[in-house]
Amino acid sequence: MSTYSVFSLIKNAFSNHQEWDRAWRDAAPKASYDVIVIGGGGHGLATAYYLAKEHGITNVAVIEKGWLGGGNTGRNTTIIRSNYLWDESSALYEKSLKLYEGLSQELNYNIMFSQRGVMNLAHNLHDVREGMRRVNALRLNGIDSEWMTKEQVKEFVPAINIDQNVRYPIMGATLQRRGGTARHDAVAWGYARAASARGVDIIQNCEVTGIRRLGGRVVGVETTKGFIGAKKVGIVTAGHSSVLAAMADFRLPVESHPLQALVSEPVKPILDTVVMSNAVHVYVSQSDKGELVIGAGIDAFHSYGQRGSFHMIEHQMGALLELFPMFSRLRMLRQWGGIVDVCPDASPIIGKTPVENLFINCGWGTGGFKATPGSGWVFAHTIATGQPHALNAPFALDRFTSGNLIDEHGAAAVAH
Amino acid sequence: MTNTHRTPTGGTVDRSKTISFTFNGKSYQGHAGDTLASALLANGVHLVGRSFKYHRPRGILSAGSEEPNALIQLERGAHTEPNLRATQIEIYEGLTASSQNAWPSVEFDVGAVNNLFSKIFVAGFYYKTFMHPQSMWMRVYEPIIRRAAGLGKSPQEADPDIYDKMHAHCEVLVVGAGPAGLAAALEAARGGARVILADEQPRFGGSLLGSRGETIDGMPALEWVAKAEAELRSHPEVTLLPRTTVTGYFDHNYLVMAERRTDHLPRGSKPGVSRQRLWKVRAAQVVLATGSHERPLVFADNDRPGVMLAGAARTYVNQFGVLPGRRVVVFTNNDSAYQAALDLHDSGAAVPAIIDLRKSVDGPLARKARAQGIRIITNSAISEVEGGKKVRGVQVQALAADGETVTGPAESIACDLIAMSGGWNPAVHLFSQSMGKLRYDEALAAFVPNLSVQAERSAGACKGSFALPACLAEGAEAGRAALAAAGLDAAEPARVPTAEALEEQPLRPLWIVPGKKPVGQKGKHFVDYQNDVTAADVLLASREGYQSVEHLKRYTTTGMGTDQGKTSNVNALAILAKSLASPIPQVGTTTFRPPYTPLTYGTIAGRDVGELADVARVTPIHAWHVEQGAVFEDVGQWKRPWYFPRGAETMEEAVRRECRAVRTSVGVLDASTLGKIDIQGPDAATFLNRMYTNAWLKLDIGRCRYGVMCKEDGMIMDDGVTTRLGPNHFIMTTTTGNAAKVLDWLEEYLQTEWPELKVYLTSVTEQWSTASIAGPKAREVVAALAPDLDLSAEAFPFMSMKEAVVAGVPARIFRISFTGELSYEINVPSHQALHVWREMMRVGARYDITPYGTETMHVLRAEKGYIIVGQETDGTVTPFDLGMDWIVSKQKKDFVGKRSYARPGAVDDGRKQLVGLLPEDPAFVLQEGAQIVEDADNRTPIPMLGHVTSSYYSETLGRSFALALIKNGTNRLDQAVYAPLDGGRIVKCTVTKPVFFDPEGVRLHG
Amino acid sequence: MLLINCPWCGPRDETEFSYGGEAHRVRPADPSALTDEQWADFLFMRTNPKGAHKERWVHSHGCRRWFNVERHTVTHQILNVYPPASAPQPVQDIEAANGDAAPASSQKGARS
Amino acid sequence: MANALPRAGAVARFAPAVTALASSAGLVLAEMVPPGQVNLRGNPSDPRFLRAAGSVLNCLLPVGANTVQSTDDITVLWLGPDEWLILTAPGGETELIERLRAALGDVHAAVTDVSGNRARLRLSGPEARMVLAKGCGLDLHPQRFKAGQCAQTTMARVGIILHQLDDRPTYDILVRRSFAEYTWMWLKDAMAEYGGTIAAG
Repeated sequence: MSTYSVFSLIKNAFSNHQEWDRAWRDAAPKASYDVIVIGGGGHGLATAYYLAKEHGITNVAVIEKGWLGGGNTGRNTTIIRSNYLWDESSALYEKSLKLYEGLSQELNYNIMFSQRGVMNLAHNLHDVREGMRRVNALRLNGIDSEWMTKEQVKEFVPAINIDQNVRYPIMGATLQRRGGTARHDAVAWGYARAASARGVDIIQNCEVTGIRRLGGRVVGVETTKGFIGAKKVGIVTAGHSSVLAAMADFRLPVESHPLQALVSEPVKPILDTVVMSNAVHVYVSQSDKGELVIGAGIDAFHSYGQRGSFHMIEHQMGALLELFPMFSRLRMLRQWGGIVDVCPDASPIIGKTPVENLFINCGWGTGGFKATPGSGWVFAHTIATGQPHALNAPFALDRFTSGNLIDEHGAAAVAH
Repeated sequence: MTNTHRTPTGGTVDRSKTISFTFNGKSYQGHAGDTLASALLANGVHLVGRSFKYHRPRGILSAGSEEPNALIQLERGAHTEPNLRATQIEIYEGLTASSQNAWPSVEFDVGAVNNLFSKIFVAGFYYKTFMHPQSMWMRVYEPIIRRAAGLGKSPQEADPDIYDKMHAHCEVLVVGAGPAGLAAALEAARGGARVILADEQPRFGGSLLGSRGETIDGMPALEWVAKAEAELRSHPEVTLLPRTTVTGYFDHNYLVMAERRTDHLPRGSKPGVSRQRLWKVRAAQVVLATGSHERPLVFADNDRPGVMLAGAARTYVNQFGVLPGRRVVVFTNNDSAYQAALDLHDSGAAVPAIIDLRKSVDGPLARKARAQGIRIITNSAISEVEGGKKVRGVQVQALAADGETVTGPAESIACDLIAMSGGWNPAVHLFSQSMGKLRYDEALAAFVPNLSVQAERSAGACKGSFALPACLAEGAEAGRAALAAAGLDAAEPARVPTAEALEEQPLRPLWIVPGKKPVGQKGKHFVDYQNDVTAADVLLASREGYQSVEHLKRYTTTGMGTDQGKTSNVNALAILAKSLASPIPQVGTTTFRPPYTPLTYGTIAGRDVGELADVARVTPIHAWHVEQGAVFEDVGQWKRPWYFPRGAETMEEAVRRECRAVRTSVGVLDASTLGKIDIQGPDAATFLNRMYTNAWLKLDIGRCRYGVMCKEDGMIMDDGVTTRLGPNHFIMTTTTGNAAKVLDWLEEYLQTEWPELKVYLTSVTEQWSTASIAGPKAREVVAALAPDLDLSAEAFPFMSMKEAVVAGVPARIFRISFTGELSYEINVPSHQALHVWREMMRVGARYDITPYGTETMHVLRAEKGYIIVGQETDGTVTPFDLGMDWIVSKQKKDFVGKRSYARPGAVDDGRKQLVGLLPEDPAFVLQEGAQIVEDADNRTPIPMLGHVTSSYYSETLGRSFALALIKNGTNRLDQAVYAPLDGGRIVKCTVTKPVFFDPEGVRLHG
Repeated sequence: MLLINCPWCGPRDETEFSYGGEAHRVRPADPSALTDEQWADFLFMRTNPKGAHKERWVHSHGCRRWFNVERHTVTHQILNVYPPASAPQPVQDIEAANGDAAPASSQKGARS
Repeated sequence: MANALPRAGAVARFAPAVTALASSAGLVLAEMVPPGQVNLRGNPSDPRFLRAAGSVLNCLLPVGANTVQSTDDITVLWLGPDEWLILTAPGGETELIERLRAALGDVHAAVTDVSGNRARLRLSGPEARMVLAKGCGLDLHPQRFKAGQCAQTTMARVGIILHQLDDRPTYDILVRRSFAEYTWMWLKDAMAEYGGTIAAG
């Protein structure tokens, strides 16, 4: 794998860029692997990368039914933060955030991680109370977090409206300065390239149609390219987790819902912070390309259709203009939907399944992108050792039986 | 000198009306009916913008909504708007526009230095660099990228215009008022259907507006259009919507349209009228007649100002009477551009040559051109464009046999316009949005509709039928079929408008037109103009493995501009397919997502802004609260008085005064917002017994009981007092925020789990307005209001209810308390509540009756250790955690939530319990949300025990106090814990029981 | 915006309804008899199919009745709508429904 | 306990409630003095229930979806398959409730005074349909929704009962009292482009 740098760019310019390698090898499936990762999104690719890097397991295939990063990895609003309420969650997301902080250099692929700050607005006393609770919890967990008065909010985000004579005035906000955004596709591509360089086979356009078991153990997967044997299999197919689980004859506490997002036409820099509001239900940031990237809540109904209803967008725009009246004349350029797996406690499931050597990583709901490196890191550990890492042990499937849920509903009332 | 390029006659602009406008600080004139693009071209202005990445000079490519280049910042100040297409802006008197992405000017743009580094700035270059040192990304590289990106500028002020919305229903929605759309609308209208005909242009006619010489039903095409429009207007059930873009096609035939109502008028000239209107249409049937977009040819430096789509050139001369060039070279791979050549020639432009990629041409159009003396150079290509900020000429060379290179000597031909055509793409965007499946048509070299999913049909050019007779026939057929599918009978036989067919010869798709040097070496073959994506970029992406269409788009950004790739998608896809040596349909197609053209946020929000942004629910007493100067708190959608400051009182002072009044005399709270549910039926008690955690079968009539409702997971969802009004009749109260949720919850169980229970629920939240009178003097006030009522503790004990006439109004009085004081909640019908309230204040004046708000309520209830759902609970708290074991029945076999208490997680040692906290400093009020730890230690991370849920200064206690949920809290009584606050202060607190005032409840029962 | 045909009120926009998840899950008659696993299965486990899905909706802003919908979770096409057997059934024949309930002479009929 | 005290309108802060609309050509909005309102629940397939209700109301219960039955004294709106809203003169609800309860006896039914629950806004005039269409997704075309029909639906974020009174058209919009001010402001705003006015008290 040739190294990416400004020097390699200049060098290649002289040969009219004819000499660049493929970013990753497009592999044909082998007869069997030590580990098959089903799902070539960010989480799956990160899992394969860390299996190779942290655990020396390189006889690994990532099987993707479409194109890499074509699921939620390429459909989210790219927000990264670790300001979760409960200790278990903040530890997991903080691991992820820390991995993000050096990821461009580690992968030698610029994922454009931009720590421009994530701000959560408070519009009523309840919001203020919850914000304070979170700021204090994060701070005592050693994670950066601070409270801002409405005047500080205005100073940090000059475009925002802090007029108190509006329907939902801004009373303050929490801020995580280390939060921000990254280029979502680049995360998938960067992991794919780095995993491929370590020997991982990346197999696109290959759909898993069955999970073959023998005596309660997984032995491989049936695919549109034939049977592929495996000692261990990890399912990382956000949006379709229940479909894969059904192939192995178990059910999940997961429902698939549409989550919509949209971008504006690009404009010159006007918003340097990620601004989120649970109360009015919208979140917005401006990409490096100049587009305002905007999201809101999930549609209520189940869907695998990658699209939702227009009234969600209407509501979202009302909320946006409540915060930023000056954006009224900007225009929606593109709108799309993803499919998110939602767990009853709005926390993920990472661990074993009822089938031996079959592992699952799902249920990230609306928060999967920010977790990509951490999720891959702990899932690789779980697959490699057969046991969860301390960071993901609380997120096992059996918490739904014991009742030890990690209820982040308060944390994720708005999707992001 | 103005309108140097206006033809003496022709076009549909109103030459009698001259309109002045300003572009880049210079004044120009145009005519009514001009777009900004046509008016600029009439003035000889081609250079209108700079490209996104390389800052290349750019002109006007198209004449419609597909324009990628001519993006404009329109107006200044509050009315300013970025990224508008000059091809769609109708000019109006005083219009002010400027170029974007250029500094200091579009003529001399410093950013053009980027073009020099374009060898490095290839597709995806930023993924390969700017990584070292790590800190430089945020500090240096990214800010430069951000400043360079973006196009126009956001307004900096609130929008002075208003926007609104309209729902509409119809049997047939026809999208596009070209020949196919008009023919469809006519057939549907004649059958009596409700028809909506929408078109993005100001005038109906579609492609006919830019045509010349065509006839329909024996009359000139535009005459037929006028006649069709007049007939449609005569049908009462037809709605005609010009300037209306159908932007989104959603599930179940729900379509969204944006109507521009005042954009063609001087800004601010129609106060009170919405600028843009969002139509939300539910159509039984849809006819898509959305036309097609011409494709550019991908040749070297095909982006120079003066390179224009041939169809657009034709439109400018025919519709606007503007010659976009005086000496026009036509470059094509199909017949349609010959029409442009002929019309331009006919209007006085010189057409030195038609350069045709096809090996030979001999159709009727070619013969006509030859007859006009126009030279046709076949099997040849433009191998070089001369001129930078404006085309000066072309070099033409013959194609090699395989079409991959040019060969032989180059001929220079001087020209000031290149009118090109690479074929046509049916505008399948809405069809694709409707989830219809596309098919690649080899003959057209384009995608056409194949399988429909929703109730729609395509007709005309958007279906790949470009010839006028076919458009008309398909339109009429589609209109008729839609009519039938909507269940209506056609009244008469179809009347298919007739037109003359012109035979066309097949096109020759040559996705990359070879230049003098190989692609990527000299000259740029642009695929996506707006995002500066070249054929070399597409090939590079493919080489690097970004070979799915979506990878290609995302890696190169082709098709991601404000035009959403209307002109570039198929070219990019075809070049990718070529690089992979795969057939185009195997490589795939891109997904067209809403909106078809960008839609202002204002339009999407409509009137949901300002005071209409959301409902502000108010109680019947609200007017009085406002009179009293109350400060309000948002509780859900409700406006509740938070506190009632007197004079210059601070909130703290007001709350202390209010608390004092309640504890020493009497106060009153507007509790109207509490949810109230009337429950009737023989099984009402049984039902309550299943929904609440405690027992309900034996409650006496006239008695009240507090209840807690949990979800099946055992966590508290709501609480409140329910009263038995009769053997089969109860009235339940809920918290303010959960009123609707609880009613829904109860209905769900009644209807879906226990339909055999005979119970009816009726919401009476707003039937009753509630005044909660509390304090030692409460009895006196109630006595004065209801003189006939026996208020003695024996006759009217705590937790009971009486009906009585209060201030002349029949009322229900509940002796219940949330403050710990003697308290009566008087419920009267809402329409007489304000009268009763005023009477109460009048008779209470002698006891200095004091209105209090939610803050005082919170302090008083916390002194008593009463919880607030949503404050002491957060969806993870059981009644046991709150020390409320007493409210969970041990006897009942089942109730909602009971089973979950037997799970391991519910009896875990690590669970938190509600306790009281007394800060060591009695004057210091802890922050709500402060976290509690075991040791006075400032290290982080540090394990946390729990958090402060409520915290106040108590006027009654003369000190601060708090409630908190703490791990193992019940075993920590009298122990010290610590709250490390932001800023380093560590507050020592003593754990207490969560009841601070009158623990025996003497005052309640008094 | 889905168009849902309420069995009682007729076709209405999705925004008038609330979604209630998977249909035909029945609360166990005696939850205490269940193991933790069985209880968790009832509480949380869902089929979540890709394809035809039987689900519950309630016409929150209309008649407030719960009913069942079979809907395709990819195309969103509604395949079937049916009220629970226990619910009052939609009335077709108004006169017959009223029977001899009120004297016909007093009947003024629908009017302004 | 008949109660003759005046009844305050829900939007009294903005305009007084009226008892009737003056006939005028234009588009007009008013709040009507809150009528007596009784919510009735019962099983329409129980003949005893229908008979008892019909005998008191002196009309058939409207059991067809979205229909209304009226006599000189009362209007009965269908709200659902087992729910009706009975409108009567202000103050008339007390006696009506007593009579209904007496007639129903031990039939499983629920009769509830909801006179204070909703405000009654009246919108009348040639453009009334357009005004409603700005916020209400129902198909209000005269062929689809006629005088004498009602529907529970939403308009501009608010749940409403819509009742068309005549072909002018005139509509009653019954809205929860706490939502009435918002609904009023919304309607006034939506009427503005048609020159709508507020009825004089």
